[in-house]
Amino acid sequence: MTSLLSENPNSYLIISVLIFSAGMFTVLTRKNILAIIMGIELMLNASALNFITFSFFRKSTLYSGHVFAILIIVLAAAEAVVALAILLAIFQQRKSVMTDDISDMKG
Amino acid sequence: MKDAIFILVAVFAVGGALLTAASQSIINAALGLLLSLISIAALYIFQSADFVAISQILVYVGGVMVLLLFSIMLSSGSTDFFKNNPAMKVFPALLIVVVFAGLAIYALFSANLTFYPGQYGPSTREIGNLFLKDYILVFELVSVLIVVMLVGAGVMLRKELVRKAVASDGDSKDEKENKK
Amino acid sequence: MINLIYMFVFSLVYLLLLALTAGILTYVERRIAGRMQSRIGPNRVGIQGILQFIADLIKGVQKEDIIPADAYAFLFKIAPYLVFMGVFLTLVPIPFGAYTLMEDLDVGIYYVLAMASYVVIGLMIGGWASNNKWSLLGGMRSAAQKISYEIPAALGVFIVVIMSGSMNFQKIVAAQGASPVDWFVFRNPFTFIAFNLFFIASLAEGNRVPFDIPEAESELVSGYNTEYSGMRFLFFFLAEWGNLVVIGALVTCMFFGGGSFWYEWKISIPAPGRDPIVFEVLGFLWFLFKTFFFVFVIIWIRWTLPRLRIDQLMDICWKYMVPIGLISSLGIVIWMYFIPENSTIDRIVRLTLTSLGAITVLYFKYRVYKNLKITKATIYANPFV
Amino acid sequence: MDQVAQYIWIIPAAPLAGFIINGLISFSWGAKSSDFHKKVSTIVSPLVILISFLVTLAVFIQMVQNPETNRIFSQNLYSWIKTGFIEANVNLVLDPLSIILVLIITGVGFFIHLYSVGYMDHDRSIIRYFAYLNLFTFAMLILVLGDNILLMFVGWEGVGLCSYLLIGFWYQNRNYAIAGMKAFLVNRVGDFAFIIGFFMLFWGIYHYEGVPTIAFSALKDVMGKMPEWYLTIVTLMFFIGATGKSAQIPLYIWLPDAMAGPTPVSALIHAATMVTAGVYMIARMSFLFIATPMTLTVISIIAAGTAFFAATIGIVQNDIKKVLAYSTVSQLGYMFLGMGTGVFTTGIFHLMTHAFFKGLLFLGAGSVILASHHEQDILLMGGLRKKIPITFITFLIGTLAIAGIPGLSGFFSKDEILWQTYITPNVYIPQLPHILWIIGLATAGITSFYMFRLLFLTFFGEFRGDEGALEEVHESPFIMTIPLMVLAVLSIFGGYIGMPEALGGSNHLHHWLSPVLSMKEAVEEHGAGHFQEYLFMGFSILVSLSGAALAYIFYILKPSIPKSIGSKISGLHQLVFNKYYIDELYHATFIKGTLGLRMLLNKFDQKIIDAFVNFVAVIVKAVSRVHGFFDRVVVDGLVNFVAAFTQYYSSVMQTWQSGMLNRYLYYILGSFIMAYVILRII
Repeated sequence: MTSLLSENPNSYLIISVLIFSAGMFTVLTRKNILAIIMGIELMLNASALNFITFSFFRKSTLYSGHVFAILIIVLAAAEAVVALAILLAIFQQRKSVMTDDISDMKG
Repeated sequence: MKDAIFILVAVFAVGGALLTAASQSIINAALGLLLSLISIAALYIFQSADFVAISQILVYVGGVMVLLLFSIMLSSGSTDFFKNNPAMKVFPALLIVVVFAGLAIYALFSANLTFYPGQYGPSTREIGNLFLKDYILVFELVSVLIVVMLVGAGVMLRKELVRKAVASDGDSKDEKENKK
Repeated sequence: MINLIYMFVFSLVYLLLLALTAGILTYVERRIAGRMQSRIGPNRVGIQGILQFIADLIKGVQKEDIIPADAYAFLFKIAPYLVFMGVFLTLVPIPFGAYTLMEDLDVGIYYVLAMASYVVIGLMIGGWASNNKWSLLGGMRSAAQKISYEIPAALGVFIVVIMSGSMNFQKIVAAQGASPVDWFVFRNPFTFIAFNLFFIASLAEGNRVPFDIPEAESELVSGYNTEYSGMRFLFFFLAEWGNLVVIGALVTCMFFGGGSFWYEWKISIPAPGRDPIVFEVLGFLWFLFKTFFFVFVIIWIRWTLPRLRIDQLMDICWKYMVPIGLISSLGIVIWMYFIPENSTIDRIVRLTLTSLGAITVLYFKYRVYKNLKITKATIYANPFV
Repeated sequence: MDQVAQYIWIIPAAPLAGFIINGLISFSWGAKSSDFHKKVSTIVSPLVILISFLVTLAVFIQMVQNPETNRIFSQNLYSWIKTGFIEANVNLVLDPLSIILVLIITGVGFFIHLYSVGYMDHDRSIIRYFAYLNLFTFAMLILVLGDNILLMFVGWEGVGLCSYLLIGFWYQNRNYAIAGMKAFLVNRVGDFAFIIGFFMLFWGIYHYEGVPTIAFSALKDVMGKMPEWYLTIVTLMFFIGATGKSAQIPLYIWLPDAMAGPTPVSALIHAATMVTAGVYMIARMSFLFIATPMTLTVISIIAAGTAFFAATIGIVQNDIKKVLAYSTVSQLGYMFLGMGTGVFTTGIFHLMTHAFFKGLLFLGAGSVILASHHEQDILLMGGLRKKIPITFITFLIGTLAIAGIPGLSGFFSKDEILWQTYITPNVYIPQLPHILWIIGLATAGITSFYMFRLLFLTFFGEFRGDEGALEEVHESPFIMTIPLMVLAVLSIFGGYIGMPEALGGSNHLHHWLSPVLSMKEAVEEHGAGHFQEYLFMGFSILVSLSGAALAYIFYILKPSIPKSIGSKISGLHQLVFNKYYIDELYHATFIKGTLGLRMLLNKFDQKIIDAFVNFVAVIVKAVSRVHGFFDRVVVDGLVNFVAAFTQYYSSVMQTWQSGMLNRYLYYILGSFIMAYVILRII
């Protein structure tokens, strides 16, 4: 293993863990749906970073990791579009985007 | 030198994520996310994944972030910049997140993975080949998904539909009579 | 380390050159506008008013940097830089000559498309942070417009990428040739459509008339930059005119053969006698000529056409350009499958399209001369008054 | 790999294409479909099966030419599931075992499709029918061709679905729809065991053998470390799955009811192909079953029981299709008896010959039913042989074949099973082979008896139906009699490929299959001469002929005997006639049990809760008459009490279902962390 941080896979993986944790924290604590969506995006990105890292450091001729990262990006975009469309539809009806205000389904 | 840039980028990536997690203002959270996303793209470039990096910028910065900003602007009042992203109980979340991160890092170091030094090189052609050979089914399914997503988002925000939903909340009798 | 310093110096040079070019372009635009509206335009500062832009710059720097009281100061400050960064970053992979480029990216065109998104973010943030209804509307319109028109632009690019088999600019230029017959724009009907799609979409992405809805002065005061003043205001304009150069350069690279020099193809100088530096310079000049021709066309369009309404704008994008782009990207694949390069049909089509283009240009020139003769307004054809 | 292997995908793809075409026609036009649509459907459906058949035939010819070591053709279509735990590909395999099944499915299936064109001609849902039939063929082919258990299970469930759809094809009739549901539910019991079995197998492979593969072809080589007790449970689970699909005790009850479907369906699905899926599955996983003598013993016992039991019921049935249905159950018992000996070729051999003659008998029965205008009761038939000669002759051939008359296919396969049963020693119960042999022989006699009874009652004697009905009896159209004739020829000569050496044959089938099946060494070459074998053949011939003779005496010479015997032992007769009251038994235990529980709860509700409510109501009423104020206090108090109680109770649960996304995420993460800690760290 080289001494360079940028050529050590563990540094990328730790960055990924930290970003994932930050995303998780966002989702756990925020009331605003938009912030929750942002947290989800962070988590997705952290996982995509993992894919790329493993693809690069485990077997660099195998580009499947890239394919999965791209799939994550595309699906995240699709997810964001649908989520935001739902959000705007909710906002049009309820004038609020806080999760407290739309918890009608609770027991 | 390379490491210096790497550390800078890493700090931006994690710092952006932390800003997203901790900010009291939704727009600042969005900016943190933007910073984090761009830095992650830079991390991709460090790993010679230029196509993915550019895709990341194109889709996230050009698409998702713009949509997010749109939604922020459409949904929150534009005057209250600094307190429109309230948080709930922070302590249990912090606890669980720290435990999770600790476990993940523990798992990382206890897994005993063997790594090889990465090789640098262009990836676009290989990704294209993979998409059109091994992952063709996934590729087609994703395109179907995107079409469904487009149609779905369009339908969801149709004016009449929203109005109808609002109307049916109150009184559905009128509609039935109208139908007759 | 050396490499890094080299890159830094090089990009500084680029930055200065872009700023200078954009400044000169503001002057050029005003001169051309003057000619088109039967007036003279700036001619006081310097010879023929050539230093007008420096005067404007000084004035802009001197002015107070106003930040509105209810604005979100941080975002308000960074928005112009984001916009400028988005435009400047697109210059990285564009080859002004075989060696005159910052970085030969493997994903060149894709990169250019991606960088445009910074502009969108910048405009939106700027509009929102101003805390002004007009600015907000302008910013959102701009974002909607740019995102929408990115699709036809990307489809045009897609066709070029299919034709050349690469996203690298050097390879795209190399896939074309020096003579007009080899340019992508005249290769076949679909590439011609692609050129139109890309050019029109680029106009829209650059917020140029007839697509300048975001800043529409008459309805939104001035759109997203209403609240800006002084240097920050100038940055928006720097970005706008810098963008003209970028559009011109992109169109030249992708459809008009880039800097491939005519004589390389035409005159057979013996190989040892070829001086690479000479050819590099000639190619660079040839490239700049083409680029500025398109910049002129864009300015010309601006002062000729009226502005579109927002719904017409969206209709043009989604109802016409996107379907046309999709159909022609299907068509190009079929075309390439059935008609191999340099087959008889291919040559006939190329020649026909090239000659049609030439005839159009010549006829247009004839019309201009005729009109000038009839109106006896030859004074407006003279650049120096 | 041979050139021809790359066309294997066509075999399942063609019926799928047929299904899609028919399905689209049916879906788009349905009831409005015109003659043109019908014509398209009736041409396309048999055609696609014919395509499959021809491709299979091409592969078969190639396979025969290849040397023994090179007879496995496989085509990998798609990498389906790929985890560290299991790896499953959509991999189609044609080897000597599966090609026999595929030839039967496509060959017999083609003729049954052809027959259906005539049989279903006047049904208005014929397009839907063909869509289902093609889908069934597709699913069955996937079942047979699949190279791993998961893919096989896809086909397994697919045929179950089609069976359900086709049994309830005339869903307007409530009984038929219920029969379909019954088949589906009973199958579900078996399938559940099957699922448990293969999950256990996956786990076992992962745990003991440490390889992720589940492909049959690869499994054979990696097996070995799994302990026998574990394997026994797995194979028993698989066998329970097989009893569901292949109608063995105790899950056979759906098959007789499945006769509600159109007759060609009974021929194809409930006689020739689907019900033999269990036999095929055991043969496919022979390497597992051979390692578990306990399971084989269980299979033998249950199979012999089923064979005998169903045959006795068959004696007294009066519905032509029901007789054949019980006969099918009985013959399936035979096949499993063959499988239980551990010499799996015998079961496969009988499967093949049974497909021919039982398909023939069902189609013949369909022809009879159509000829006599949807009359199925054999007591109302008789003397039909002159009216429908082709049907009669072919039916006669089928009867002779199933009864085990020498020279026809059934004789060889049945005899082989009996012989192997007798000579294969059992490690647990030494006397078992002899007992099983006696049961098998008795079953053969009974089979012969009831089949000839059916034949005599249907075709001989006087017509017993309504006056004038005989005049309208007419021979079926050409398109229906051709399949009959083809299958009759196959029923006669199909047995010769497995003719034992004792009779001068060379048992091609055994040599053909033995490379792909792991099985006990057949005692074929045991050199003490064939005397014993001849003796046993003699026994079975004798028993078959005596069964036939008995039927002749009972139903031709002295038709009064059956009635007198029936009245003498009326108790037994009633018992058998009502199928040993098994359906009633199931009804009394499982269904009544459930219903009883419901009744109990209902009683509880009525007697105690309602009484309490009524009591409260009465009191309140009485009190309210006394004073309005008091009334309000009591009623409101009660209501408030209930509300408060509910509120208190729900407040406990409410904290869990808060409607807040964050909380839910807490649960997810908390459980994740706990699971990780438990699994990895502790």
